[in-house]
Amino acid sequence: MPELRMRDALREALREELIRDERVFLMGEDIGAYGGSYAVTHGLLDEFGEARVMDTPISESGIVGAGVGAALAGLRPMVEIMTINFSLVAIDQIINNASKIHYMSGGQFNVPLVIRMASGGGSQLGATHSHSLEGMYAHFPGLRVVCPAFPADAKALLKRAFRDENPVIFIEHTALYSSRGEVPEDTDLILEFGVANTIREGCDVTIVGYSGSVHQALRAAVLLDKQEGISAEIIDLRTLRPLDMDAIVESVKRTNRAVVVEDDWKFGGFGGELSAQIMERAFDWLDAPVARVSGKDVPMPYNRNLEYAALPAEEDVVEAVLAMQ
Amino acid sequence: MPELRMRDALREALREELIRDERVFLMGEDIGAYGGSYAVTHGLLDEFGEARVMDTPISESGIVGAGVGAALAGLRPMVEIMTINFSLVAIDQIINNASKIHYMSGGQFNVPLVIRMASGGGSQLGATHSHSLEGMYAHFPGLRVVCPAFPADAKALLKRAFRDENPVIFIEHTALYSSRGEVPEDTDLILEFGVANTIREGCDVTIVGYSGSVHQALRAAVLLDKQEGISAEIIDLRTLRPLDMDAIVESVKRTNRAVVVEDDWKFGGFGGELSAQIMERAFDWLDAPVARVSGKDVPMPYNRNLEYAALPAEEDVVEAVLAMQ
Amino acid sequence: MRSGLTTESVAGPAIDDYPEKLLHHFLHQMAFIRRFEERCGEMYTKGKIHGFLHLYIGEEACAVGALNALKDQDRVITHYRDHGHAIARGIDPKRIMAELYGRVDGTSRGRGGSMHIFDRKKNFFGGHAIVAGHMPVATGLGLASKMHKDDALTMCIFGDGGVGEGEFHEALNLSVLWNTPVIWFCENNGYGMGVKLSDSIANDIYKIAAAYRMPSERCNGMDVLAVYEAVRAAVKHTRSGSGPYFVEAMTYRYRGHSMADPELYRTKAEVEKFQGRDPIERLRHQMVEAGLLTAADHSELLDRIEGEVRECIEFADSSPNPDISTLFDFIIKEPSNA
Amino acid sequence: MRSGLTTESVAGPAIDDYPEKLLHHFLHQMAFIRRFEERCGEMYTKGKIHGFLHLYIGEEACAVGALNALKDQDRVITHYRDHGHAIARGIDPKRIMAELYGRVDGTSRGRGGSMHIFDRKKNFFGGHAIVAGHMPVATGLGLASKMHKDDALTMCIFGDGGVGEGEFHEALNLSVLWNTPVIWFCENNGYGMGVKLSDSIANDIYKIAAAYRMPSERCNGMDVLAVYEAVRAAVKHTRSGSGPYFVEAMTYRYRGHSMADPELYRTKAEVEKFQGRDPIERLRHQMVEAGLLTAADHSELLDRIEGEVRECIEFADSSPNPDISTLFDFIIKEPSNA
Ligand SMILES: Cc1ncc(C[n+]2csc(CCOP(=O)(O)OP(=O)(O)O)c2C)c(N)n1
Ligand SMILES: Cc1ncc(C[n+]2csc(CCOP(=O)(O)OP(=O)(O)O)c2C)c(N)n1
Ligand SMILES: [Mg+2]
Ligand SMILES: [Mg+2]
Repeated sequence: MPELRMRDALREALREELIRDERVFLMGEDIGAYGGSYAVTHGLLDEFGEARVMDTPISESGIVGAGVGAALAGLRPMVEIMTINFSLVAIDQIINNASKIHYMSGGQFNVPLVIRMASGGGSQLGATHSHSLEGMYAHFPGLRVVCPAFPADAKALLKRAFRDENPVIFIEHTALYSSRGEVPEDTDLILEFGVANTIREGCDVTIVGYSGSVHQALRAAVLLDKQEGISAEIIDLRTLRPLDMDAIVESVKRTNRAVVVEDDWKFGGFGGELSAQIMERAFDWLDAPVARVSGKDVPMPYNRNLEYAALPAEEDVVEAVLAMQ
Repeated sequence: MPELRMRDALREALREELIRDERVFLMGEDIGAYGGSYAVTHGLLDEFGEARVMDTPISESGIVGAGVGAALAGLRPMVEIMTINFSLVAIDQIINNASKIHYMSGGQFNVPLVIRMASGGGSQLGATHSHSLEGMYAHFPGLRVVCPAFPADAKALLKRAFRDENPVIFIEHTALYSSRGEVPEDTDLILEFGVANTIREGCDVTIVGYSGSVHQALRAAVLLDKQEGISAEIIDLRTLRPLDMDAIVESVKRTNRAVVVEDDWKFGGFGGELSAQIMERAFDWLDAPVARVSGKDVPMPYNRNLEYAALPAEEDVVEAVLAMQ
Repeated sequence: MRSGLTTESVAGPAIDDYPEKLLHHFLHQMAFIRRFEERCGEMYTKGKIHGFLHLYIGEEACAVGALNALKDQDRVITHYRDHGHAIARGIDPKRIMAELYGRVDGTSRGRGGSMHIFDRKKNFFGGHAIVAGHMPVATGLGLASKMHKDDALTMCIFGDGGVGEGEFHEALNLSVLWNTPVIWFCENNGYGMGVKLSDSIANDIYKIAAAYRMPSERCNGMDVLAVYEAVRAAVKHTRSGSGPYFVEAMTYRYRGHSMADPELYRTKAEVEKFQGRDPIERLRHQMVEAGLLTAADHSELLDRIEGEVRECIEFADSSPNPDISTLFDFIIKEPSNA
Repeated sequence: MRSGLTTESVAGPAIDDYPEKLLHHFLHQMAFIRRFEERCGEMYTKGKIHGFLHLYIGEEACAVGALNALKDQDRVITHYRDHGHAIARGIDPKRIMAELYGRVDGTSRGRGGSMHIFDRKKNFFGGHAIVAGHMPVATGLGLASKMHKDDALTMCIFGDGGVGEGEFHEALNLSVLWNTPVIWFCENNGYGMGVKLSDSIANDIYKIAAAYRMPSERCNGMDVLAVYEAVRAAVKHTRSGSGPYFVEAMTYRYRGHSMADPELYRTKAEVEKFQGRDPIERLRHQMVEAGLLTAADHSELLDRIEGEVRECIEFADSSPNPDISTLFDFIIKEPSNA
């Protein structure tokens, strides 16, 4: 299997979908002539032309709304919002239109729209440019929220997104764009939504993560194994909505301990949902309260040291696990 | 003490603050000539004039942004967003400007801005007009989120909001505007943020609510007492951020059971945060997993029966408590 | 300086230029909408209809003049004051009434309500309740037509209040940049809830629209023939591939913004002034003058309409509520090919 | 049709109308900004500065011409390409550089970074990184002046790309409706990242602004004197209480959008064409012609600037990082009177 960077795996998915389905087209700021602000769409304008790879003005609300309209009319648009931070000026289109029209029309219409967004901090972009809001989107019925952690999953899930009849929020962690991984060449390979992946088996504790935090979990598991002889099981959620709670519960009932890891602020974050559901469904199996390792509740600082302190690190995960023993 | 409706108590607070502090002014859609879409601002235009009670165009992002600017320049603006549903077109101003400028300027500037919003379902307004998003706002550092359940609290907390140096999201439940309660006449009376109120004492279970759900909790407590002889303690949070977690933990350590009640969707809602924190801080005292009674995860239906089924009711609270015994 | 045409009875198109059948159709539709709305108001007071109810009374010439200039394959998307548009589009009024009642035979099976009327078969893309939120969607509907190279154009209907929103700007700008077949139809009834137009937008609306470099016209929204002509010109332009076109129809709403409106912001005299320019009365008068309508014809028409609207109410009354077991239907559509 | 002034060297204001001191000040500020930005680029490559860095090279005439037309009590708010504006406003460049380094002596104590320069003492309200997000804030700053009846006006600086956002529309409309003392200053450098102006907005920007019924002028943003004159006219109008005023300055950015820009969207030839209209070179040439500047003066100026910028870098280098213990500072300001 060829090894690809995350951004290349995403590009392959887009290419293959553009070829497979003529209803598919891409819209976004600087996805064409500029080559994509994170180079995901690089080269697609030359290959598919302006009609299917559209550079747009800086009008997030306008282009997401246009995507909703094009989807209602039978197309399969993908709108790239450069980063999730800018989705805040388009969120009304996502929530009040994309996620609700199927319901409000009594099932007559539906909105097969893929919205890709880069998310996450860690690049010293400051408070307005470092949000991790995928958990917020997962709150809304009618949406799918996809958060891949590896190139192969990213490709298979993005291809799956184009086959969905509903709006899909597809999250790409900026810190993972250059990460590499083996990606199967099979162009028909897709991954179903709502199927978590146990990427490491263990018996002492279950660590749950998604997107970037899966990698902190992996590094933490190695440290725990080496330094403490603790064997950690790691579950990569892959999608937040639908959520594969069964996989988590099954694991926790074996390990009796759980840690949830995410980049986002802890207070009111998605980790609370995971923690609460684990308690609700595995209360009698828990030897300790579910622990949450999250970002600190502070607007993201620009300064490098402060930003590092604000984000969760593998050491924090290790600490949380040790505190449970 | 005079008995006032919620809307009248809120109006009194606005009146008294307009009189107390000449820096205070009000902006919003139809708060003047129309008399306020929920009649909260009724009469204030006549009393204080157009300069201090400004009717605005339908430009939520524009008026919240203008509120941020006026606050930066030393005024004490109150912006009314007719309902929380429309705050989605202004949320970038709230999150990327109001909540972060104090931080991003290294403390040089601050944004003393009060943003009032009507929230909640139950009036058959359909999916776009029935959100309960206060929990979502509570996720963001830099904001205060206030959710009163009674007229007296509403008045004292709104007056407190005008004395804050930070942006305050002030939530008013549409179903409570006509609810009545005694309101002290003392015009200097304010309530601090972050102080929950134990509105009913009990020893068998702690029921936590805020805004509208406090009333479901109260009705449920009566049923539990009458029908089952179960004595429920009820905690009204009053503010979600800051959150008075100590009061909840102290109570749960006595009752050993907790139920969290909210109108919002359960999945990814604020109830998860409360549930997780109760577990984290009172794990060894819990006789049962913390229960969450919330809205069903569905866009709000227009049909009356469906909407009723989608919202939490006192019966659901009773059921949750009984399931714990 | 603000300027331009108002709703005053300036001489409109001469009716002898129109086929008799069409004129009768216009009169019937306008009178039907008027009566349908009056009865909705009554049913609301009776507690049969709930939530927000926004009546269209006084604005009938806009919907009837504009939508009759379209073809079946064309797409319509509008805001929450949508009953008149839905009826003029030919959606079964029984099902509209049933939707207002929240019943299973409603256009959205009772899920949407008054503000959210949808009908796929009629290419009616809703009823949208977030002011201006549907405008970028209209640009996207137009974009799809351009890509499909189908012969459908999209009409987007919105109010003067919607012009205050940023999405008005984004949607218009994109529609011109992308040369999409979209007709922007602004129903300027002078108020956004209780806010006067002059307090909500800095210039005449059609002039602001013109700044995006598309043809932009204002017409008398109290004259169904004037609206019909204005939109026909827009259709000609847009269907020929020349891109979007903006029409501002000057009209007036006789009733409150919604059933809850205390109407403190305007005088009775003002309302009466506009009622003196009633669009239905205007056409009726023209048809009588032209010998196309007798007093007998007219009362016969009103009787027919009375019965038709009664049927709508009976239909809605007899339609069942959705079953609670269906609460979770229509949230997620299962993938067709996955 | 698109039209209007470009950056071509049309005859600008004659320099003999200006005090010698002012011309030297303009030349010094522009050359200082140029060198400051060049060195920032170097420090970024060296790994001293992180995150997004947007250089202002080529656009110096805009900041220097515009901000020198303001008074100290006036307010300035701008977007993320803000170093030039901060320097022209008189903010200590040492503290600006320290902010880019993320150090405690930075304007925001290292919390903000390049895109978020704030300085209360200079009435500099930021440095905003959400495109057009600061525009409604500017309207609010103007509204406050109107209420305070102070003599401050607000200048809001933004780029051509910002015109695509709905907040441009809302902010301009409100500023006119409320008659606020706001000068809208658009730096039109032809691109929003890699998107050409003609692909992002349907008409000339100053014409769209004019549709809100405020005076709207275009000027040559490569001629500091032309910008200065245009903004002086705006200040005269706005300070007199006549409301907002729009200025579009035609300029060009020589460097990539940010340090990460591969610049695939434009040719080297295009960049060179505009470098041939360099604003600093233009003023230098004019001053030499007028006998106000010798070759010796000029190289002496550049040497002085070299030293001043070196001081900024040394200052930033020697300033400490914020202590981790201060991570939670500045999130919530404690109430003064509660
Ligand atoms: C974003 C948003 N803000 C506010 C509202 C509340 N609201 C509903 S209708 C309306 C007035 C709209 O006026 P206009 O667009 O002129 O339409 P009209 O009611 O006059 O037909 C307002 C403010 C809303 N639905 N959406
Ligand atoms: C709402 C939003 N969308 C997108 C971006 C990403 N972005 C940053 S700068 C920029 C281009 C802005 O161009 P312009 O306004 O012309 O300013 P210039 O960079 O040319 O000075 C874009 C798209 C952003 N910061 N905010
Ligand atoms: Mg109107
Ligand atoms: Mg630009």
